[in-house]
Amino acid sequence: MMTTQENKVMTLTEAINRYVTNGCHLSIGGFTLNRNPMAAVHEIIRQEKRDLHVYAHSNGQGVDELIGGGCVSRLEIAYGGTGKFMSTCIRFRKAVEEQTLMVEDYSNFQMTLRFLAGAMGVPYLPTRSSLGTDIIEKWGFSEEFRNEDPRIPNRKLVVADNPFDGWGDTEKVVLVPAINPDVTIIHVQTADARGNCRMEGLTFADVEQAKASRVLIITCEDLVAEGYLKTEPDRNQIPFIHATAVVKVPFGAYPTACYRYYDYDPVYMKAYARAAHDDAAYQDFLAEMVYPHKTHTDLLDHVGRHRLETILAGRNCGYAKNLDRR
Amino acid sequence: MMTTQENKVMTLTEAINRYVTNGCHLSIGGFTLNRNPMAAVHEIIRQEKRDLHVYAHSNGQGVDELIGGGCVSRLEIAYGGTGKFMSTCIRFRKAVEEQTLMVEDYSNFQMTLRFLAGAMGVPYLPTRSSLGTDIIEKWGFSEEFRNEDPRIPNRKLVVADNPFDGWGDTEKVVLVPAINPDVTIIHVQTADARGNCRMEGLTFADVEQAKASRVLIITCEDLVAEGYLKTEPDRNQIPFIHATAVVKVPFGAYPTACYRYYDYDPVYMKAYARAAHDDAAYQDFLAEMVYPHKTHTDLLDHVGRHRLETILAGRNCGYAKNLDRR
Amino acid sequence: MEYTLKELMTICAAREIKNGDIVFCGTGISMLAAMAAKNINAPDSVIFFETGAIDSELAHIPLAVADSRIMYHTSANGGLMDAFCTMQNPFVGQRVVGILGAAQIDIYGNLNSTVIGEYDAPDVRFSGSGGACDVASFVSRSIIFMKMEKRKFKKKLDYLTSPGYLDGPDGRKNAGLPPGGPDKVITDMGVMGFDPDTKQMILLGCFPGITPEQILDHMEFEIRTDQATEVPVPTETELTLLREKCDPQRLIL
Amino acid sequence: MEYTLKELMTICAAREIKNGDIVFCGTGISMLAAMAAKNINAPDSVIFFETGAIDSELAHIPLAVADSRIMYHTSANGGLMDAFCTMQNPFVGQRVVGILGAAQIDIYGNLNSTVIGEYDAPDVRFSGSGGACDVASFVSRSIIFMKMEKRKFKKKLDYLTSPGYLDGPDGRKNAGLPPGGPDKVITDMGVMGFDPDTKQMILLGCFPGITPEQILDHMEFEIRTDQATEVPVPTETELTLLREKCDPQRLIL
Repeated sequence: MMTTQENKVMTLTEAINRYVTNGCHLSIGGFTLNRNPMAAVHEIIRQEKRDLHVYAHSNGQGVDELIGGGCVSRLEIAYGGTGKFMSTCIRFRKAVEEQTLMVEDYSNFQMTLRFLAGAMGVPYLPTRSSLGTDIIEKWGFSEEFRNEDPRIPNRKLVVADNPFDGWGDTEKVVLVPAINPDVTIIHVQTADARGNCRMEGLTFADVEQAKASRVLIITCEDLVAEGYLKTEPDRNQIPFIHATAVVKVPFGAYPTACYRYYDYDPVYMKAYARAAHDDAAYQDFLAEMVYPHKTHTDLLDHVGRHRLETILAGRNCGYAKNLDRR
Repeated sequence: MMTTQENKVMTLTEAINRYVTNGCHLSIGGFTLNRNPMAAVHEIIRQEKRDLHVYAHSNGQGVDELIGGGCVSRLEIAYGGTGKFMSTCIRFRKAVEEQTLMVEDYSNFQMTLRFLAGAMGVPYLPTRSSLGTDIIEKWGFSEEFRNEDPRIPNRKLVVADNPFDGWGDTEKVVLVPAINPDVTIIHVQTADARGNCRMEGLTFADVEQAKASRVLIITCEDLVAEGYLKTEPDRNQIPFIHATAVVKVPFGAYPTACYRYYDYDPVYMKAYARAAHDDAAYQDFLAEMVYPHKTHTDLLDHVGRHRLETILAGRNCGYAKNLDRR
Repeated sequence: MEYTLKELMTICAAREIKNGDIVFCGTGISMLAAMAAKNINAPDSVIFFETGAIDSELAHIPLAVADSRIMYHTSANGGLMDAFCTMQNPFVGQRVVGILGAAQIDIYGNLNSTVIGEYDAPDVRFSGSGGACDVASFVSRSIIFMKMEKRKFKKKLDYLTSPGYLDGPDGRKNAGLPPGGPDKVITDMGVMGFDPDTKQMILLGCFPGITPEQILDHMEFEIRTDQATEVPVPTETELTLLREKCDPQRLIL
Repeated sequence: MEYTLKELMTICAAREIKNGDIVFCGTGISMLAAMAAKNINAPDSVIFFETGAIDSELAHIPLAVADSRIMYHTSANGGLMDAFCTMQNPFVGQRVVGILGAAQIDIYGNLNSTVIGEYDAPDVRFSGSGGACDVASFVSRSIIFMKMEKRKFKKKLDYLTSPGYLDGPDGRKNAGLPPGGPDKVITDMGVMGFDPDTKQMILLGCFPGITPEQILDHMEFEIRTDQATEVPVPTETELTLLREKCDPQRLIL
């Protein structure tokens, strides 16, 4: 069948410059220390984007670096941590305690449902999670603040009676409002130039985040020819109709992991956590690892081939079996 | 890691006999003329199950045969048809016109959302579909009937205001109540003895129907050894925790199609449609194609190897390229 | 070049599809119209099925929206949830064009595909909504195939399955529906549109040899005909591509 | 055989898991307890992560619930929606056991993992709920790991992140939550349960060498201790399997 190809490929510099604007509402893919779009995060920091409103479930490393880079003013979040390396994200914690960051708390399921609601075009979705808790009682954004900003729903959460009289043994539900970010950035294993995506391993909430967003930027390990992904469409999660920009960035999730490609880098993660505790040390970290590198390739050159080789994934198991993670 | 295997494998006769009881609430997988669990449908007809309450989106051939077999008393449905072979399902149409079947209409999205609500444990889900239409206005089951039966929600659909004051440019939504069938039967390409499932091609609403159900019966083309499906878990849609019974039934969707295994059988579909128009001819059809065959294998023997060979799928395209479908 | 009525209707619908449109296809002529658009005038339109397939290659013509032929060489194979969420999605949903058919239509483009007679005791039962009500509820515009008959172009529908403009210009808004609605009605005698102000059906074009009066004779309600022109006949290119690329086996044509 | 406190705590939690249980794992000791149960006493329990992996093989120990090590050799790899819908599912959700940790706990087993101090101006900020509030809301029972400290066993939580029994026997019902709630609290000094009538925490067992009084000294609120016995020490089999099968590199132990 006749088809012409819409090519959405551009450089990361261009994609971030064009679509991530100061004050915009942003979400990033991945979870804690896996498949965060870290090359894009670093580019956002280098381009000194400011005043971002970020929506996160448990996007650990990426969100903490965005906060550390001074890019984030408001954060709706379920969890700030990366597991063993940072049980609580450190720049996040500092920013909240120093009140330089407005934060509002949800649960992981609630944030996922909020992205799904945005993706499916409904104003809210119901759940039974958090009834009776302070997640419902305590709002990070006040009613006045909400009413002044048309881009935030007028209420955090609504507890509603079940109009089907106890159907499903349920008397009450919590309604969680939809999120439609201006921009979502995800990092995937494989994409084509139109923006068809294939992820391997867990998809986290990337699909919901991608489809909820006005603009979708995809960074990928492998950029494949038109038609390649169509030979096994059962394995593709995001069709191109949702995509805005496609950028090939090998190791684009580094220092977080990318299943079947590479593992997280414990050396980076530990150095990061050490630096993050101290403002001066953190500036040194940025000065070494982020600012001087024009592109992600430069950062990878700085890290060096030897360290990258230690994290290369076994093609069968999908991670680096012999990686020293102590 | 140590693991013992829970074996859920049984015969189709046993699975239907044990789990599909008279009066039970049933849903079947597939869509119009694809991947309907037809072997199970025929077994239900042979075992003369009666008074079933069936939930269907567009499960064409399977639902029409269940109705034709005299098994169904109540039907909640979005679409009764199989495409070119029956633009409206014929036994369904006759039963509704003769008022031997109670029917209540929804849209395909609404039925899908109802199964999803059941699977995710919420009493309802919202959509904007059907506002202003008779799908909301006209109920197939009266209020009295609903109030007498605790297994049916007290209302068909509820139109509700958006409590987030116009969030998502939405003033009103339609709430669709959850479905939790007693039994769901699906036919998949591959399963293991614990009930892990892999479907190929479109999944329709099988995943939602499976997870919404108290009992899940899986019929499969290939029953594979424990571990086989775990080597490529990205391709599995239903983990075993939802499964009750697993039955190996090659050609188990016949005469409907099963992607990458076989196509629909136009000879059967046309003969069926011809017979379905006339009560006597339909009894002849049942007497030839359903009742005399103790098992699905007997039916396949009756159809004959030659006809089955005409519908065998090309392994690349997934259907029978040269099938005469005129 | 000679052509059949079905070919003319298919090509009339195909001409309404633009590059970038995501085309929701039903079975039969609706699917053929989408295939024709992609092969003739809108190669960058995207064929899309409620069953969960998007951008199907359609090397062979499917006979139902669940036909395995729609699963081959797609951008992604999903399920009903994926498909309907795409239609209701605030960004891509606006690019979806629905192609629908029905048993009855009224002056506001509302459709009946459920029953003739009382809902509880129908004279005739049809297939029901399927995804038609959903697509008519969500998407920015739809194209409707209808056969011209008095009992089909009705003053009042026996059952309103799929929303058009409901009862007029504010009908959808009052009911809570998103904007959008029917755009064209392609019949076996001509093509109708909808007045942008009243949202009532108007005659836009007659097929060669057909007069507006003949069309009105086949309708229970009256529509404006003063903008009607003659529908251009299919070109040789259109017909050749339709016959050779879309339905060489004549399964639908 | 000698053992560390962490080993004892891990084994105490593992003993609570039965065949057929679907075990929701967090990071660290909670994951290790699930692995220990599967290797020691409940081979037919199912390890399950909020990130969407079910029945992971865990050939190597993961350091986070999104670690690629949980994606290998699972029954199905999905995403967060799949995982949380499984927990809220009316049938399989009842088989899920949550293993949780927190910064603070109260007498009804409610948990705080969000802030110390005011929510708007906290003294200490923690990671937040993650999936903990969800699992505590949905599942039939949960096991909680806590360090015994007065500032952790609080009369009143600074922030109620994850529901236990809320304010008593009818707390969950009144709030609209499904039945269920915390089952055990595993600390570094002993094990608590909850009184079936009052839903208040009670002491069930002290670790060897620890007295109920010592435990009460580490709590801001008082609990009943009359049912407390001594917790059986880990057996050689338990310890060997834990060390050799679950965490040979001592990444968590």
